[in-house]
Amino acid sequence: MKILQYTEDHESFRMRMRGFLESEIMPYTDQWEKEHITPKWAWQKMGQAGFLCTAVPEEYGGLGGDFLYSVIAAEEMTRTNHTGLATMLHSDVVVPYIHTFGSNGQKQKYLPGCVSGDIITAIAMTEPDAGSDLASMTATAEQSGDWIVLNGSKTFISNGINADLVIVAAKNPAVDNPYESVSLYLVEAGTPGFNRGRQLEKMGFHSQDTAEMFFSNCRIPEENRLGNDGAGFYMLMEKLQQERLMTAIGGQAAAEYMLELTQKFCRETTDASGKPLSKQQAVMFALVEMATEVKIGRAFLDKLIAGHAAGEPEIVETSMAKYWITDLAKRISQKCLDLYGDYGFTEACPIARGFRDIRVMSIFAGTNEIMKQIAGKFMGL
Amino acid sequence: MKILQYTEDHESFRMRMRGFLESEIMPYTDQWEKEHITPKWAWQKMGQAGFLCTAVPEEYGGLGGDFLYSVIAAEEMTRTNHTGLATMLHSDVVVPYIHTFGSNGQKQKYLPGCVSGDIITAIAMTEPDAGSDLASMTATAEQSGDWIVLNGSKTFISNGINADLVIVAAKNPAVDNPYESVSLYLVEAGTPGFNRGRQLEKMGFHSQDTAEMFFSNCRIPEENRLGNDGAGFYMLMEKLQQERLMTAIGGQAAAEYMLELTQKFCRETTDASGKPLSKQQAVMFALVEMATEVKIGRAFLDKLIAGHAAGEPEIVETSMAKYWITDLAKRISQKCLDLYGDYGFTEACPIARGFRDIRVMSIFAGTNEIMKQIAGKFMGL
Amino acid sequence: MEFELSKPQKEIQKAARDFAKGEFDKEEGIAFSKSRKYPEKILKKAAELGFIGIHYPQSCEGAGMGMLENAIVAEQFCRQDSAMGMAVLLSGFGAECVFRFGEKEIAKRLVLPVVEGKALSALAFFETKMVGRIDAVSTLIAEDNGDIAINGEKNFVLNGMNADFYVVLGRNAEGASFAGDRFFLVAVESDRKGIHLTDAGQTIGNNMVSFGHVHFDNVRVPAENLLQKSGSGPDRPLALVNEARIQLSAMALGTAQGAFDRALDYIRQREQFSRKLAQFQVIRHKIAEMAARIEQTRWLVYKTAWKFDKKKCDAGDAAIAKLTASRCALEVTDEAVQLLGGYGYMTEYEVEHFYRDAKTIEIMMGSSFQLKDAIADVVIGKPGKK
Amino acid sequence: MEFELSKPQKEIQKAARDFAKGEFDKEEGIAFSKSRKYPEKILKKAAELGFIGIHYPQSCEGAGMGMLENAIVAEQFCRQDSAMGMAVLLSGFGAECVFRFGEKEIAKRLVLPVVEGKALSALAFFETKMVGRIDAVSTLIAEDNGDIAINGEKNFVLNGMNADFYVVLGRNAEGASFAGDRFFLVAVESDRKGIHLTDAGQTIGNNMVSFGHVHFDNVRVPAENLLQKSGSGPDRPLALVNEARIQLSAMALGTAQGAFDRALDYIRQREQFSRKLAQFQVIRHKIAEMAARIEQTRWLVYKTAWKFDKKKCDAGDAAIAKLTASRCALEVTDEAVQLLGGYGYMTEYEVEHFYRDAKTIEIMMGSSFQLKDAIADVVIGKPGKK
Repeated sequence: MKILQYTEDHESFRMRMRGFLESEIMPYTDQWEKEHITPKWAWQKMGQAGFLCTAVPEEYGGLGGDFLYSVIAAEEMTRTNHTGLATMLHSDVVVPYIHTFGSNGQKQKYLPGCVSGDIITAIAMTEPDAGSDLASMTATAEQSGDWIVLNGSKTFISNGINADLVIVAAKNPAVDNPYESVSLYLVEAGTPGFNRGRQLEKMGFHSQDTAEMFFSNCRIPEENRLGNDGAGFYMLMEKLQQERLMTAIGGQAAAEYMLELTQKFCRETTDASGKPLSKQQAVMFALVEMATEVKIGRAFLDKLIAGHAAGEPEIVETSMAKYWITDLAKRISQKCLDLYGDYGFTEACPIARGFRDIRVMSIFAGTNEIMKQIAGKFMGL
Repeated sequence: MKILQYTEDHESFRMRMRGFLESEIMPYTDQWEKEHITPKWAWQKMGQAGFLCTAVPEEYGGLGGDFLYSVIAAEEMTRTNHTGLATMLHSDVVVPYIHTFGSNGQKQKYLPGCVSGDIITAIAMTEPDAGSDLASMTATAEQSGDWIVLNGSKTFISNGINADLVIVAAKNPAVDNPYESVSLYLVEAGTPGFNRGRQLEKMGFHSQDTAEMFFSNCRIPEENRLGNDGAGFYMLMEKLQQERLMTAIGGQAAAEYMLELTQKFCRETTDASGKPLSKQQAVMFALVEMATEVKIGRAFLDKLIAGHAAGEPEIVETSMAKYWITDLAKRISQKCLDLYGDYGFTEACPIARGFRDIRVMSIFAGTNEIMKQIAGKFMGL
Repeated sequence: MEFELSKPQKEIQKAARDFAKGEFDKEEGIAFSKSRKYPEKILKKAAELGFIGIHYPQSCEGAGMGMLENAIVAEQFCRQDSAMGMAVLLSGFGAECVFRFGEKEIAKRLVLPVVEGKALSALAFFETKMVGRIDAVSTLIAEDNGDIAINGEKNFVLNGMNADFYVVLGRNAEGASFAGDRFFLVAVESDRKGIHLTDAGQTIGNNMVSFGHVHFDNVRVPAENLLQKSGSGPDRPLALVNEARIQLSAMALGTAQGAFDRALDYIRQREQFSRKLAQFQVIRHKIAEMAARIEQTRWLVYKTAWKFDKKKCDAGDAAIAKLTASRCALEVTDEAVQLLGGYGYMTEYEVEHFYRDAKTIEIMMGSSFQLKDAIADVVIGKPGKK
Repeated sequence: MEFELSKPQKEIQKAARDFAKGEFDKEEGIAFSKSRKYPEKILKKAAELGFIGIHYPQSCEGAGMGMLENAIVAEQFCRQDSAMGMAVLLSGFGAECVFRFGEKEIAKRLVLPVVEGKALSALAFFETKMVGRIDAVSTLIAEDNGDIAINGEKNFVLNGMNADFYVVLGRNAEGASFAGDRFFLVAVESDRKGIHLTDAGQTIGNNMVSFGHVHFDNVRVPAENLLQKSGSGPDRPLALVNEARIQLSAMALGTAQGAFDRALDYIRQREQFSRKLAQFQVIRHKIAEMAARIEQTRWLVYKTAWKFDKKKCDAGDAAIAKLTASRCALEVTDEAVQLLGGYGYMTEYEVEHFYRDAKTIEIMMGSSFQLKDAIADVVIGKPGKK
């Protein structure tokens, strides 16, 4: 019994994308990991092949696909075992802000480039002293005639170096209520006063250009405000749902992929007596236990995906899925490594990168502690 | 988004049954727990009200209901927080053997009584020295003219004292292959040579009359063989699937019920400063974490139920569900108790009985280790 | 460092093990638990051999040894039978307060019968609303014409229904003559007028020990029963809570070991699929996990008891010991039940009550929530202080 | 029992802590790890102060102290910087074999440079196919005209790419002149002819230490390099594995403590929602869990090292120590990363490499599967024996 009803079109999209990634992207990922950046041509190639922003309507060049296309794209990207080409963030987290809240002009100006991969996007929300606590944001946006002047710094911005267009959250200092003072702004690369800081060195996500951003009297035209003045907090709250769901999807796909690789390894590797590792009872049980948790996570997630696709957002369950599944993926990464013996110690082992990359999923898009807090609040506890 | 589609008829059945149990059954359960037995009138009352054997066709007096009725009956019985009236075992584990494998004569003779509650059933499979290992069964069934002579002992038989009709698994000593030597036999209470041993003292399940059974030159007519001669092993294998699924359903319902009670307690109980316990952050997180695992288990289980109802049995996933969900229920029973403080120490706390009763679910219907072994085998590990 | 018991400690260990093996009868234990009866004879015998109050001062006829020796005894007793061990050892739960804080006279009068195994004591500390906050105590203790008057209700008191005396925690009544510090401990004999008992009923484990609510309705005792004339801040009553937690951690260790012993025995005997259970890798790994769990707990418990004897044990140490040991006990007993399969669930095979007893230890004197609060208060500092 | 370090041990502890604090530079450490460079200068300084080979016999210019002292040093070094600490302490991984089993002469010749911080040693024990089974070793060691000839391949050797000598485990070639026991250990200087190295590449942690495959293509060494003339059963090589596991458990303990220190610091500084993180109950409880975890691990590690020094440590003890300590390290470092949030993932805040290093300790010298097999072999007896 399947919870999600994928059509033949979906399946052929998945197969096309998988083939494309295997031939056009995966040969380069090791290099990008070393270079700590992913080249723009890769984004453009993805866009030209039709794998970016599947949800954007056809009038802007997109596929106009349903949510299952976004799910497929996210799952297939996970199987490339690298994070630099953060197309899920671009296609299904950042661009939807423009698509949902943008004016006609903004949509016409930016969406075609987002779809083609000529415009890489990022969202700048987190600040050095304000992680999950949006209310303590300090970046400011002040009106000055027809212009907005941005000041402040942002950190942990994925696609931070590559981004051509950044959605920046900033506060109007004249408004006291923190929930009514935040607005979102579209800032293009090259705007004077917008500077990128150093690329951050981190545990993993090496091909991903996470960076700091600084805004110093950065002037943008007022028409670059996204959505209503002061509505930023609510726009973020709305879109964070999908971001968290996408994170859970990425975590689930990663867990499934790592387990698939590890099962294969344990079936194919024999011990001194010629017996496959997978036939050692303790190894078999470990694989069964992991497979069980992965399948359980998948059932819960598919149910949520179906609800999300049908326009039934579930705040409590989305928060639960984000925390439980990203923690699951982390546990799977830790436990799979043990089955490889000393080989698991090396970066040559395919799980090694997952071990380092996945660790951040419990932290970003709202830490898992914040997820529990949100779930508790909305459960009325 | 809901995985299972309950109809209005289902829902009204559930409400009727819940109301019936609250007024007719629950007032007596404490007494049955003390007496370590459940009276036969309770079975008859259940039967007369139409809550036994919902899957038995109307021609035998049953409801002829689909599998969701069985699910509802199992879930509602769980909410009575006692185990003596083991109707799930009777209705959805034992009686299906008769219904599926019985001859017309057997069905006409026994099914109406099973539905009405006049015949309480049990299945005698486990032996003192053969738990999950059916191949090492030692009870024998020897042909003697038109009679079968049973010898051997069985243990851990639920409904052991109350049972009016027992399905006994025994081996033909003339057949070497253990998988072809087992047959099932219908043995009525009062048959000479069929004796019940002492009722077993145990951690919980106090109102449940688990007992030993002894067969000593117990002669039954050959027509009491259930299904084909020598097909016992395969009949057991087939029906164990539903038994395991029903166990998972019971475990899931128990986890949900305990958590529901505990959430209520934590909302309604205040600490010294007048703050509800549920508003203490650590308590809130504990409740959220439990709720998450319970919801995740539910999604996985509902998917399996839907598959089972549609005739798509999933051996691997059923084994996984049995082990994961019964372990979950156990963890929930342990963790919920902590939230009650010293009150959780007493039998007056509604979770206390669950703590003792649920512990056996990880053991019966095939231990959770056997479940992992089966899953591993069928995964090809 | 020296990780070996001293010779006298080893002798105590052996004596305790031999006593428990020789005197604790399985069937009798099951019967006691079933009928919620206190094992008085065993207590007396244990007392005669000096196991009760081994850590009490010689002035109270104790052996003048330490918490470590007491822990060694508790481990061996509970290893043999967790319910019997707990019942015997909890007889002195409360007596410590008397000799630590009381005048010599009352200490002798009340503690001596405990050491002789003729009396049970009870810590009447907690009230339902306290939930780990000792400052929320509402029982009032007041001076009244030279006597002490007690009013209030203590909930879920171990030995509550059959203790010979209670050590009651209270605060000074408003307007009462003694001023200043807020917390008082007073010993109250159970035959005083105005004491009413309510049975808290059957418990999930620790079934030989009674559990009840004790109501004090203007109960009067002489001034000498006040264990500290001047009262104190919360530190002293908390010190007793810490002491009790260390004792519980030793009982938990023994409970884990006892279940482990039985599981190991069982898997060596039992065959499935034509092989001994001990031959299956997964079973072997479970035993390995249990052994590792017990081993890490043992040294922590001993260390904590040792630190207590050196007067270096703080609330964090005691809470860590109880958190670790009771969790170990629950996990190991749980796994033991599982390893025994259907038999693990049967009364006759004992591990089922080790599991239930372990859970009671986990809850008693603060479950994990209160313990982690206590640990954090020491490691981080109390919340509110920035 | 005595749960306090002796005065000399306390001095060693303080000296190790001071040294690590003074000499380990965070930025330098990050740079070393990034470029997979060995911290030679730090090693030399540590050696000058006597931290290397503290447990080696005085005949090899060691301090003649015990494994417990070595564990104290390892804990403090890894607490300051898990990667640096591991690199420095793993320099002697292999040297133990030489002085425990070799003749005096070779012991002096090979071990002395290690003690002086001028040489690295390596245990070349494992082969990919062995998977925890020492009897599956396929490297051959044979006598050949008075010399010893080695043929085979050792995989995933720590210090493999830059060791000055290897201690190679092999078995006697069929038809070789020395008969009898099956296992031989031979010291092989890395400049011998016929040694080929293959880099195993970047590792997930422990990044200052090289990791490689060492191929022995008819490598010849003089007979004195054979560490035991007569070979042995598997017990001797396994004893070295046990010794290594105890050392790793001490490194794991320090790694956990170091991540804990940083997390505690962070939650005291960092504000969210206008309160310090240290004020949130859930954060406090995480800290409490971490503290409890470390505390139970510390005494187990010390106990095991102490038992080793008393020659009472068996394979089960060593495996329990490594299983417990490495799991503690992974859990505590994992939680530290989580507590630091986004910063926890950043190189600059260090805990991220503590997490990675902890995972390498968990895998090295047997992951949980092998360890549990080893524990069960001691507790239950080897499988196969009924």
